[in-house]
Amino acid sequence: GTAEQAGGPASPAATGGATGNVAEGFKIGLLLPEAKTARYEKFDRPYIEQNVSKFCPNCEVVYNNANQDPNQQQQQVDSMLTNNVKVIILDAVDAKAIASSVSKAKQQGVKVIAYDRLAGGPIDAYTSFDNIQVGKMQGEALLNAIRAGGDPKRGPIVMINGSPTDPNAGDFKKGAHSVLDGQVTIGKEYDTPDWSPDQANTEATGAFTALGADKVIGVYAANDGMAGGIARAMQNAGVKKGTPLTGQDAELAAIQRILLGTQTMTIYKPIKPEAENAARMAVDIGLGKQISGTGTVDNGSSSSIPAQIIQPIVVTKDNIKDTVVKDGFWTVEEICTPEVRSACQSAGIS
Amino acid sequence: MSPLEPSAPAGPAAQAQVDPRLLVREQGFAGYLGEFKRRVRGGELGSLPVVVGLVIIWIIFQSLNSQFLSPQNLSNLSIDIVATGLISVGIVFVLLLGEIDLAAGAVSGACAALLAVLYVNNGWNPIMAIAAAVVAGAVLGLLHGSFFALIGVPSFVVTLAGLLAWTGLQLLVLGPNGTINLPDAGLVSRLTSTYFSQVIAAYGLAALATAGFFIVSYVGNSRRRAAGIPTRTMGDLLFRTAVLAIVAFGAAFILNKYKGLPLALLIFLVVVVAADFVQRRTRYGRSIFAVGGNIEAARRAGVNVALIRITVFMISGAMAAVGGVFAASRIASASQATGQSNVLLMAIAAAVIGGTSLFGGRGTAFSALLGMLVIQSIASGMALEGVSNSVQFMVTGAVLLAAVVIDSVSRRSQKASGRA
Amino acid sequence: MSPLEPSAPAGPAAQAQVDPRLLVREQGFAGYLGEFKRRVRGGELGSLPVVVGLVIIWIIFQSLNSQFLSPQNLSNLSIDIVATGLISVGIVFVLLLGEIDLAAGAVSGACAALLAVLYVNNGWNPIMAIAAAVVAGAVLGLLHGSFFALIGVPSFVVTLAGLLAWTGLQLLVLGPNGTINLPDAGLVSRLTSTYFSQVIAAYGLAALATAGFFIVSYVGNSRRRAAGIPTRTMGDLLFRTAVLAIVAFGAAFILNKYKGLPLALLIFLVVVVAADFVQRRTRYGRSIFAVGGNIEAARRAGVNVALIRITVFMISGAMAAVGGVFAASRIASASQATGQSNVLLMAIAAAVIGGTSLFGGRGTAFSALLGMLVIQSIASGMALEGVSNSVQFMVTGAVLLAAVVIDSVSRRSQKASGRA
Amino acid sequence: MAGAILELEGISKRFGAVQALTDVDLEVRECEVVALVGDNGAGKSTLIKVIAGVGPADSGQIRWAGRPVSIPSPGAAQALGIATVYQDLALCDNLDVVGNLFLGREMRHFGVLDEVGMEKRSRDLLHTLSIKIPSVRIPVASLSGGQRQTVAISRSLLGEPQVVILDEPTAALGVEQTAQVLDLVERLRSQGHAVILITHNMVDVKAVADRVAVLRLGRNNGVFDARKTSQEEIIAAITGATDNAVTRRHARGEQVPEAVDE
Amino acid sequence: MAGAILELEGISKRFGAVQALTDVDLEVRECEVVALVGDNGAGKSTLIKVIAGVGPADSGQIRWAGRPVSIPSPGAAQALGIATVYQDLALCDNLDVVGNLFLGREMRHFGVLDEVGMEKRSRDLLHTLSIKIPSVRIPVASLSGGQRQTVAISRSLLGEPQVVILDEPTAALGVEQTAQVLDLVERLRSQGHAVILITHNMVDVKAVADRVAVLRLGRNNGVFDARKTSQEEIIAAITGATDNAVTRRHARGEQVPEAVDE
Ligand SMILES: Nc1ncnc2c1ncn2[C@@H]1O[C@H](COP(=O)(O)OP(=O)(O)OP(=O)(O)O)[C@@H](O)[C@H]1O
Ligand SMILES: Nc1ncnc2c1ncn2[C@@H]1O[C@H](COP(=O)(O)OP(=O)(O)OP(=O)(O)O)[C@@H](O)[C@H]1O
Ligand SMILES: O[C@@H]1[C@@H](O)[C@H](O)OC[C@H]1O
Ligand SMILES: [Mg+2]
Ligand SMILES: [Mg+2]
Repeated sequence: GTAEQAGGPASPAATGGATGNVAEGFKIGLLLPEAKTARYEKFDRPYIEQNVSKFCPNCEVVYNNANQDPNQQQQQVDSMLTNNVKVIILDAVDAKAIASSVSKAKQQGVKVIAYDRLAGGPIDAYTSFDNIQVGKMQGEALLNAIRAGGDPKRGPIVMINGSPTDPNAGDFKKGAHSVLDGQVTIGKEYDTPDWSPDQANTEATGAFTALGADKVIGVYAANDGMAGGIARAMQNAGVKKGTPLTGQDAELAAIQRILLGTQTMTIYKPIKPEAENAARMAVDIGLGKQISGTGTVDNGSSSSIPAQIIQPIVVTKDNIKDTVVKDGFWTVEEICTPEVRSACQSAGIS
Repeated sequence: MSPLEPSAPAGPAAQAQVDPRLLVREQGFAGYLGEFKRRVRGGELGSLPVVVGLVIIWIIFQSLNSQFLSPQNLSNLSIDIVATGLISVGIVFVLLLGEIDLAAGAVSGACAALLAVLYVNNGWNPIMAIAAAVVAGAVLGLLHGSFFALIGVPSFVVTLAGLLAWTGLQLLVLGPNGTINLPDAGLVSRLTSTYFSQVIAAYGLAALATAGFFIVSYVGNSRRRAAGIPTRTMGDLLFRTAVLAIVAFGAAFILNKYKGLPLALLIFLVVVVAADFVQRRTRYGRSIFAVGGNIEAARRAGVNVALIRITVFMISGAMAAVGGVFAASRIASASQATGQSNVLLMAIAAAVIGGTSLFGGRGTAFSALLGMLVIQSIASGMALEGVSNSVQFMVTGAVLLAAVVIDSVSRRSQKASGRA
Repeated sequence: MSPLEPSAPAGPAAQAQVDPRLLVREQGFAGYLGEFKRRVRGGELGSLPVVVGLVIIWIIFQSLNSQFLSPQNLSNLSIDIVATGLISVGIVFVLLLGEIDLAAGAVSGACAALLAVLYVNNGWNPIMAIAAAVVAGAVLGLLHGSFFALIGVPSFVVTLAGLLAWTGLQLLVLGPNGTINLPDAGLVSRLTSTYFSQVIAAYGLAALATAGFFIVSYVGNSRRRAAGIPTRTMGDLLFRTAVLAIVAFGAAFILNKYKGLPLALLIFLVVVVAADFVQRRTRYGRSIFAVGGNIEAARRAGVNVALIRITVFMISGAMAAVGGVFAASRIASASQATGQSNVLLMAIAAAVIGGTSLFGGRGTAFSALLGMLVIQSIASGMALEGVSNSVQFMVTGAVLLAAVVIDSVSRRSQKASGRA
Repeated sequence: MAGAILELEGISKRFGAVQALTDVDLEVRECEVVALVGDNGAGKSTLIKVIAGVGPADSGQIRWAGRPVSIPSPGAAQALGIATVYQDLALCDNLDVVGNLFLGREMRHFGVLDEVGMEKRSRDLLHTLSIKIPSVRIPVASLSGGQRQTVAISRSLLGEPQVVILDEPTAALGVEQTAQVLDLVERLRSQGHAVILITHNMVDVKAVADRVAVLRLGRNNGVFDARKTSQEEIIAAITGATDNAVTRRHARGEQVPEAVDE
Repeated sequence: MAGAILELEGISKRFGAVQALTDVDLEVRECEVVALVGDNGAGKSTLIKVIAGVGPADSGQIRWAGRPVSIPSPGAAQALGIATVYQDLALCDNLDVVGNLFLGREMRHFGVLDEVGMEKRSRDLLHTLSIKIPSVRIPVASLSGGQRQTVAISRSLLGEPQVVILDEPTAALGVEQTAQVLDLVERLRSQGHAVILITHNMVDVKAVADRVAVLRLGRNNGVFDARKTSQEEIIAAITGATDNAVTRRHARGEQVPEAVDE
């Protein structure tokens, strides 16, 4: 925090793309899409802030959360520009719709790093997981678990996708279908407004009643929140114990369910490296350094965006210890509450 | 002695005074039928039109999917209505005042979060945790009510501020870890997964309700006769009892064909009946209706308007918390999504669909039950079908409208005939 | 000739008839001050309390972040209020009737989707596409209005059904691909990215507004004097004009320090002024107030209540569509999220915060402007600060409440003094 | 004497379980003041609401200048030339006096409300009825009972009605205002209008009415020539008995009030 | 004659720009009926609302049985023993007759509303006032004007008030009901209660009042002994002139109405 931070009207040097320096520091904007999913304020934000202050102790991170509202996010980009940030780390609510805001930032000489979701418009760098890939991994895990029990077409499966208003949900769905179509019988499929666990519960209950609870051989749930509602519905409806159920996000509740055997898998997106990438890229760009990625991506408006893509990881009972626990994503104490303690022990987590 | 007494004739004289314009209905069944026809024409059918709407919805969904009316689905339905239905009972109180509580959903979410944190993270006894959650709901309601009644901020604004603030509180309470799982075998989860599977439970309840209704009506009637004021005919009384018996035993029969009487349903029914009792049989309830009907008249009659307003918002807050407990119980977890999304709108819609006026002074706790049945039947029917989201939204909207149109049309003829 | 005329004395005699109890205020500035003090005591301050609340909000946020009152931020703010503000103008009409339109957000989303599909996917001329979207909004409003006015379904239920159905329609229209981007340089996008950067534009508008206000007031005053009915004093008139001039030129000065007068703001102001004109200066507007005040009195006075209701919902639908166009323009895209989330609640809240009653018959189109300024100032201040989500929710709720508390307290003293 | 402008025949109306009107007939001629009297709840207001289109009858016939008409809405009544002052006044509390007076027939200047014209006209109108209202720009919610009633009466006279119906117009009025309204009724008659006057005040009935129609428990109970019938006869028709609280009260002879004009 | 139970001194009240009451004094003694009269808008209802705690005064003193009291709310007035019938009736349209009668003082049986008891009592009460209401279980919204007024009057008498304030209680009542109410007022007096009666009917004033307090434009305009003052004098005090519409109307001598009791 130096002269710029002290406030007062913007000096012309603060905007217009002049490079900053480590001694004085500069402002980095961080825009996250929502708070209904645990990860954003639990991991993404603190990791990025920690890493930024590691790479540039005098830099300041200005944070905003858009509550799943693209218009609000656009306003937040404007605020960032008013606030004289030099770089924006942007996790778009609507990757496509944010393009015009990205252009506006570009016009003002502010650099934009797309974080987690590949935003449209003239972005300068990208770091993320591949969302279609996430869907594929969910599908594969589900298929494997079903196959382990016999003929994958011996009964119907139920698919419960995410919110139709979330573009990521479409990607997950696409990825999962690319694996499952033809291999299994999809008995019922739902899109769930707001990723609502209650709604997912109602949908699953309906599906089990319609298809016969004892016939269903697997359930695809697009994320862990919904998987929670579904797991309960499976129990109540009398779906066979151990019937496969997917998830995503490696939420604490899901890890516990996996240990207890009411959920089969989740997708762990190692946020730490992702956040570290974003922080490093932001500081580098702010200092005017050239940045390089593990490759490049094309978002439709720019074709060679330097990108660092991280592989998501499938988490099952077997690798909880080596993934989320090892990364410090969740501690053993957090996971192994009294309810789960014995399951922890048998899975070798302690 | 009131100054009116001296020249007031004794009871029996008053009895004799029957207005010749009052159309007395014939005795017996013919009279009942005639009265019914008159009511249909006059539109004074109470909740019958919505019940008809509900039956039509059931017939349609059943014809689309034969599982719809299966004991399993109906049993699930009867549990699915509970969480939002409980919130809706609180909303009915607020609507009777002619006010609105936009914060009910957020309060339910925040209190569910509190419950989960106390119970799971802090290891509280579940009963204590539930009590704490409900008290917290009442306190939030107290806040709303005070700003509204004492400072005069419109309830819409107070509770909108509450909606935002308690959503924030919910996030804060849950902490960064998000969803908290409730133990499957714990008391809270069992609230919605316990069934009284003994056949006698459901039938016993049905019998109790029927007998209770008959006895209360009969005794009331006798007292009226003794006091020399108009009474219902015995035929009428028996007819009503019979209708209740058919519904109650029918429901018991169906529930017994699945897992038995669900605890959650039992609790919900008890709450609805208790709320109805408070609203219609106590001075407090009468005061709520009075404030909702004409606040100035109530004030001049010495009703403590501020107290009524504050306590009603406390009831709404507490009921929201109870609803939140059941919502958490249903999916055995509390998360940032509990009470969010359209829980609030559905709770209000249930009350309105069930016949409670948004403008105050008219309604009953039973509308929460009836309205939730309509709403949840649509949701369940759609879930059985598994149609695409866009179609689902549109059908839900259309069916909701259709369910109320019948009611509105009959009310319109009522309005045309000068009432309502 | 009316039967009253024969003995009616000519105008001047009527003039003489001044009620001795009417406290005539002193001439000149002293009189103005005295009147002002009386109003403060009596709570008849109109929108002043909310303006005071707004100023306090501004001072606080400015002290937290010096960028808050920067021309850039204020200019952005002035554009950010437009989309929801336009929806809110329609909502004001509905609230004046004492009704509610829960579908406004969904209508705005569905119409924005329609606009995007016609314009981008089908290659329509943007003007035609906008016109189609607005007409579609009006048609949806016509549907709401008809079910409400002709069939008698409560507006809450009709528009709740609309909220669901048109959300479905929005998803359907957008198709599986979701978001549709609008060309950055196209007409629709330019609606919110065009500034009149010539200094003269903003000042010219300020001058026009000030002069227009003065001339209209002055001419009105002269006509009143000629007719022998009470007039405002010249000092009063000049004072009001001066206040308007300060606000208008101040705003122009600030806007000119950034990019100039935003087109979107200009359009919004024109719409608000036009809506105010319709509400207060036309027979149609008078009828809306009458229906909102006492529907039976309006009906007996021969007002076509059904027509008023239907057209008001059409206005609300059309304004929602216009708001949707501006929302899409602002982010140069239409998606499934357009008009969703809390757009609806904010549009209603803006109207209520600005002083429009939820119970009908009291309010003004300017409340949409004022209320949106309050809401968006909070949002903008929070965005500049960058706090965590839970805190953001809670602060927003608290500030919203605080902004209205000032108003409520002053209104309360008004109520105590027997008005309102 | 002119012919009947308005004839009602066999009007019946029912509210839920209450038969408010049964087979009621009524005839009103031009240049005539008909007093419609009856006990509380006799059905007077219900009957005039039938005529005013506010609450159409269940059965029965209405003839206007000899032609059968139906009056389904207040607008229809106004179009025929019927103006009504309702007992419950029916004013919009949120509008000011001017707004209420001109509601539904606002004066306009190129489509824009002519507030100046309306305000001037309002002041003149109210002056005629001797009512003192501090300002015609305050909402009627803040008027006194009598002030409200004067507003309602003025309202009904703004158009050019052929038949004026006044439902207890002087109930809340002061002595001076009452006299003004009675003057007004006579002026209306002399200008060829027909007036239906509902009142419980027998002095007023005798003062201005030509004929007196009595309703009792929702049925006709006689039509009397006002000049040839005594108050006692009318009261007996109203109460359905010659022995009633009024006669008993007088019989006790506690004190003999003087008539207003003695 | 008993001492003053209620004294008002220097009461002033203002609504916005209207000074509704200026320095008004009023004294009411036990066993006395005080008629409060005045032109429309004179401030009568405003004054009694001050007494009833509905709209407290801006300044001035109230003494109850000699002690200064403040009456900030309707509850406070009721606690003192003041019962009021308001001109605008103030009934809850959505409640039935029984509900309105007992509002705020419901009869109970172990905490539960005693509907049977209340219904019986209601029927008896209404019978006393000769009003025919088809059923005490219909919402008051559907009552006639006079029926509503009787409900309001009965309501005020349910408690054991020491001072009863009646704001134009007979305005909407039929002849028989009016007689009943006047009987009631006399009965109240004879039982030692004090009554403040607001009315525009001079016949009623002369019939039951002991003293007449006149308000004019929000100020006292004299207190008269009812027995010794002629109607003309009172009317002159009300209108502020001996030449007014009433006298002019009589001077025209169109027709001499008979008094009710001749
Ligand atoms: N909307 C309604 N619903 C039910 N009953 C009604 C309704 N309106 C009137 N009534 C009943 O019809 C009867 C006649 O009422 P109406 O108002 O016509 O009496 P009225 O002769 O005008 O009496 P008043 O002199 O008291 O004004 C009353 O018994 C009343 O209760
Ligand atoms: N709430 C209010 N706001 C503004 N002015 C009011 C209010 N209430 C009463 N007034 C004014 O105070 C004056 C006195 O009114 P009040 O109702 O006391 O008259 P009143 O003597 O009862 O007349 P009436 O015989 O017509 O009932 C009137 O001019 C009225 O306009
Ligand atoms: O991780 C998921 C995120 O990508 C999606 O956008 O919202 C739901 C989450 O579960
Ligand atoms: Mg009447
Ligand atoms: Mg009065």
